[in-house]
Amino acid sequence: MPLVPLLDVDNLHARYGQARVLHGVSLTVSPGEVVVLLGANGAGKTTLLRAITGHVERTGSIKFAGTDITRASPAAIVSLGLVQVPEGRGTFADLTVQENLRLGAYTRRVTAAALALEISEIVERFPILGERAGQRAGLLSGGEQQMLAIGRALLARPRLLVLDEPSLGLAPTVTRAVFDTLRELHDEQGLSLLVVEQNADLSLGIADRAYVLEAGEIQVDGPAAAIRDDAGLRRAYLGY
Amino acid sequence: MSESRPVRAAANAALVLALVLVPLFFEPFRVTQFTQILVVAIAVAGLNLLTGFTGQVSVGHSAFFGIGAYVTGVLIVHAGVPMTAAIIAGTLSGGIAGALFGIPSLRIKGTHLAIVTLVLAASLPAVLSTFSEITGGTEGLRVPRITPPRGSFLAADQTRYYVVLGALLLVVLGVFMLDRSRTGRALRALGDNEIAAVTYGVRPMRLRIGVFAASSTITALAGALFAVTSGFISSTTSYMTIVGSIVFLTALVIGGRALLAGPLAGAAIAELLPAQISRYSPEWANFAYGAILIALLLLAPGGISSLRFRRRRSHPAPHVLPAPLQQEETPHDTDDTRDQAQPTTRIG
Amino acid sequence: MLRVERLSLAFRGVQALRDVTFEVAAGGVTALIGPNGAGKTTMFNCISRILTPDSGALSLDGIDLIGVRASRLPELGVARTFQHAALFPSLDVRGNVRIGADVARHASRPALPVDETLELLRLSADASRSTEGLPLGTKKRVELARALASGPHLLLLDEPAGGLTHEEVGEMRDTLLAVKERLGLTILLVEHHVQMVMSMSSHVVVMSSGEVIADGAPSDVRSDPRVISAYLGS
Amino acid sequence: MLALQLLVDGVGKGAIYAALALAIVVAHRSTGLINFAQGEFATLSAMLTVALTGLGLGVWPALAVAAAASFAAGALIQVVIVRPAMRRDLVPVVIMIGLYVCANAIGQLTFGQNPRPLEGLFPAGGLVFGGIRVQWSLIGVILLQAVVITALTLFFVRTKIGLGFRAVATAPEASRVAGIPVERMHMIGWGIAAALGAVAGVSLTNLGVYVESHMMTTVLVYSLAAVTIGGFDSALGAIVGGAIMGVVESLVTGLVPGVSGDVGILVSLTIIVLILLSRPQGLFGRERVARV
Repeated sequence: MPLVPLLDVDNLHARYGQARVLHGVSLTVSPGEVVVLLGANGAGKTTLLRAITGHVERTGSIKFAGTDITRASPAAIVSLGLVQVPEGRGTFADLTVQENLRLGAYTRRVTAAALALEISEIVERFPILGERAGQRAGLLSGGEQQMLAIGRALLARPRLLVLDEPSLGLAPTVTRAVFDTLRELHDEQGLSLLVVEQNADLSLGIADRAYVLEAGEIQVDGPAAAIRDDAGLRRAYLGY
Repeated sequence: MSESRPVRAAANAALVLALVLVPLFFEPFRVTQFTQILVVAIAVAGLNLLTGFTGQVSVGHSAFFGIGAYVTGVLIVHAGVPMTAAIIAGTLSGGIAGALFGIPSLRIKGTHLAIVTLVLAASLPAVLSTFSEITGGTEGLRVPRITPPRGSFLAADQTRYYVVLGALLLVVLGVFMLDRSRTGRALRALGDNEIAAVTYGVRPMRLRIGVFAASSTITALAGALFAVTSGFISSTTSYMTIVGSIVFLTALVIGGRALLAGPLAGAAIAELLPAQISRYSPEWANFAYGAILIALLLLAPGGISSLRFRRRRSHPAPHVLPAPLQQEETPHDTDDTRDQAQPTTRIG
Repeated sequence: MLRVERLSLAFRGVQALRDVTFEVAAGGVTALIGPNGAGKTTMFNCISRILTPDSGALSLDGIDLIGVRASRLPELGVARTFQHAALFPSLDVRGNVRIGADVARHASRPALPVDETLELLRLSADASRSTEGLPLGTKKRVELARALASGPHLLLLDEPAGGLTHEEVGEMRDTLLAVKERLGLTILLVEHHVQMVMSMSSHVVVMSSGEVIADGAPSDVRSDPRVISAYLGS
Repeated sequence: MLALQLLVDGVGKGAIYAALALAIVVAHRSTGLINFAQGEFATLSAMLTVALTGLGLGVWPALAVAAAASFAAGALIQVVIVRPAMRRDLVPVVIMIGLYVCANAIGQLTFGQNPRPLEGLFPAGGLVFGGIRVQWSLIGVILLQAVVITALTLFFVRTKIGLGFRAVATAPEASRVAGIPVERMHMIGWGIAAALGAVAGVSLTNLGVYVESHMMTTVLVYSLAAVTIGGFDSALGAIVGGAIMGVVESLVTGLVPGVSGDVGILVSLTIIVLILLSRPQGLFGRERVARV
């Protein structure tokens, strides 16, 4: 494991108004690593991602690529290359697929021509987005919207891609395709990934390491394979 | 809410006593001014019934006030109806108008309800000037005022004061009893979380129409009393225009939750402060209302929370609405306030 | 007691429920499980009449529920909780429970008195506290007390263990089983915590992508390959 | 013949209602709030234009300066007053009412009570088509609105900021996640709305209305009706709704005996209530889960 992690979260606390949700969470993601975050509903997984990407009141320390981002704005965090694909995909339903992709590069200074070239590269990876370029994103199927959300995130030039339940509401075959895409991105471009996922086996299958969150605290952490093979642990924390 | 129940009861009794004694120690000009404050306090208590219980905001209560005032005034002046009967008719007219607006308010909420009530408030002066033969339009209508009963030792201004005070105390008592009743509980539940309330048997339709009607009835009563205590109403009287709604809202925000002291304190400040300012120029008074309202809402969140202008839920309400694939991200983490540290299991 | 037959519902083209059929037996604990997005909460909202299905039948002790308004359900003896403990913040703990009791009085059905309900759920000390700022575990108990005060026959619980710690989940299960015995309730619950489900239910219905994929005793469901695949994706 | 003349006049009025309605829609799309003070902001802009022409500026440059100043003022008000209030449920609604009264009072305090005319933007005179008179100013007002609407459309569709604005209007949370500066978009939206209001206010003076503190009161009511007809988020709806309200007002007050101009407000009230009851998203708006 390299000495300097890409993402270094230390003793993170987060709250929504009066309600404290995270109680001192620490986790790291190294360059090129795939990390999965598991836990039951309500354990604080989404809040953890939102705290890292600057959307929740937070205290503690978050460093990304050596920069302290604990107090940075969401826009500044995105432009550093820490990019989130939110739960429920967060596509812009009323805008076209093409416009959604253009919005991916919003935080970057890039000429129209260069952006068009980058979009065509994304479309090469996800051909369906090319076919639907002029359609409203709200009309895409769940799987297509997930591809669009990933494509849009890639246009922000991420160094770490953070995904919140990419399988939510998708049929098993579509879920598999999404995870295949993620694995490709990791293998081909060395992209680091931090994934929150219900589907423990599938996500543990692509991950190097895993954390298990319960009631706002990290309960377990270790290599993905070890967690996958520990039946007692799975029964206790993952419910299966 | 830290003081105990007996302390609060004693404070309220002292307040009532003070209110009863006031006209005996002040000159008629002041007593008349205090009477006007009590009138506004009744109107505010009416608005508080709607806003306090259901969390809805009406910008149209000036219109219900105006309906109460004009029905009373016109019946007395043009139809020779006895004053008491005219006041009752005026009050009920406002209530009926309120019930009619209660029906759309079943489906029209929040900002949309504000639009409807705003336009209602803007309509009243227009209607009044259209029917100026009866209403006097901007010229106004002189209404006979309440006079002391024969053989009474009270002066005219004192009589008027006590009539209005009696009405205010009755209204506050009614609201107090409602607050402690099953209906009051159901109303609060409905204002907090409609879906959960319905799940526990609360029927929104009846309650919403009812509370809207009750609220506007009380405010119309204030209007009726305004007509027979001030003796003059016109389409430019500020209470009949949108400024009236602002005065009521400002007083509501100032006064907060307390049932008697709230409307009184709110009405007193909302009346007296701009009155001081308007000695220099009447436009400054209007500016002051708006500015005070904005400043209060921005700077004093504590005072507002007591008003049930609640903070928007910092984590979204339960998503039981049809949204299998929600567009907006809704974290389904919930809150808990535990702090005990547990050892982390490390593997590998 | 409760029969769900061929229930279907679509939102904007997404088929949230497809021909869902199952039964809840009187006196038992039936669990509805499945991955996120499987349609469990949607199913719940259909039963509690917040949503109306496109087609299918829903009956409680032979009474057709489709024609019944949500506000009438408590009179029929159905009470529910919500995923996030939907309490009424402008009422204190006792006030919340009294809302439930108000319904019971209306239905002239025997129910636990408010004070006894508070005691049963260890809430007496918190009775006059505001519900805002209570720990989640307590909020969930208040919500359960509110439901019990309405004197239900059928209790619908939406993720009673969600967001709780390990120990709290165990407590919640024990509390539920105790009140079920004491009051003779039938329980239908949606839950993610498989361990809790397996240890307390008599009957498990598994949903995935809007369909029922397994239905039976906990031990049978647990070894069903389709269930394992839906949960683990392998 | 009378009906046709009323129709033509109605379209002119409708263009004003559409302009103010569009301002309300732009502010609503950016922050989800109905700015009840939008009409009063427009009045202040018109007053500023009068003051600037009084300093010897031509009426067109005065309008340009007033629109720019209005943009700045609208943006400033969003930042200072509206933004801090946005996080609470009903507070913004009451604040909008407070703004309404304040803006009206400021108008009276600075401009005084006496109505003053503004120099026309367009030449006097007009055309007569078979008995129907069409003033140049009426045609000019309609053309001006058309130019403004076209420019606005190009801004929203073609520019990066316009795209960001639409993204924020569709999904503010997702916009934050994508790194779009949501607060800045809110500010720009309120600025644009105030500038549109300036154009609406000055246009109204070209239809023979004098500048005074109540000039926009009824216009606001008709524009709110227009917005309700068209849907609170639909720019096209605002334009069509404005035209409908202009024609309806003109025909009702012109053809129904005994009905004066003010009762048109009651017609608006009825229309607003009926539409909110039957189709709250308006004729052009898309249904969405409540956001208010």
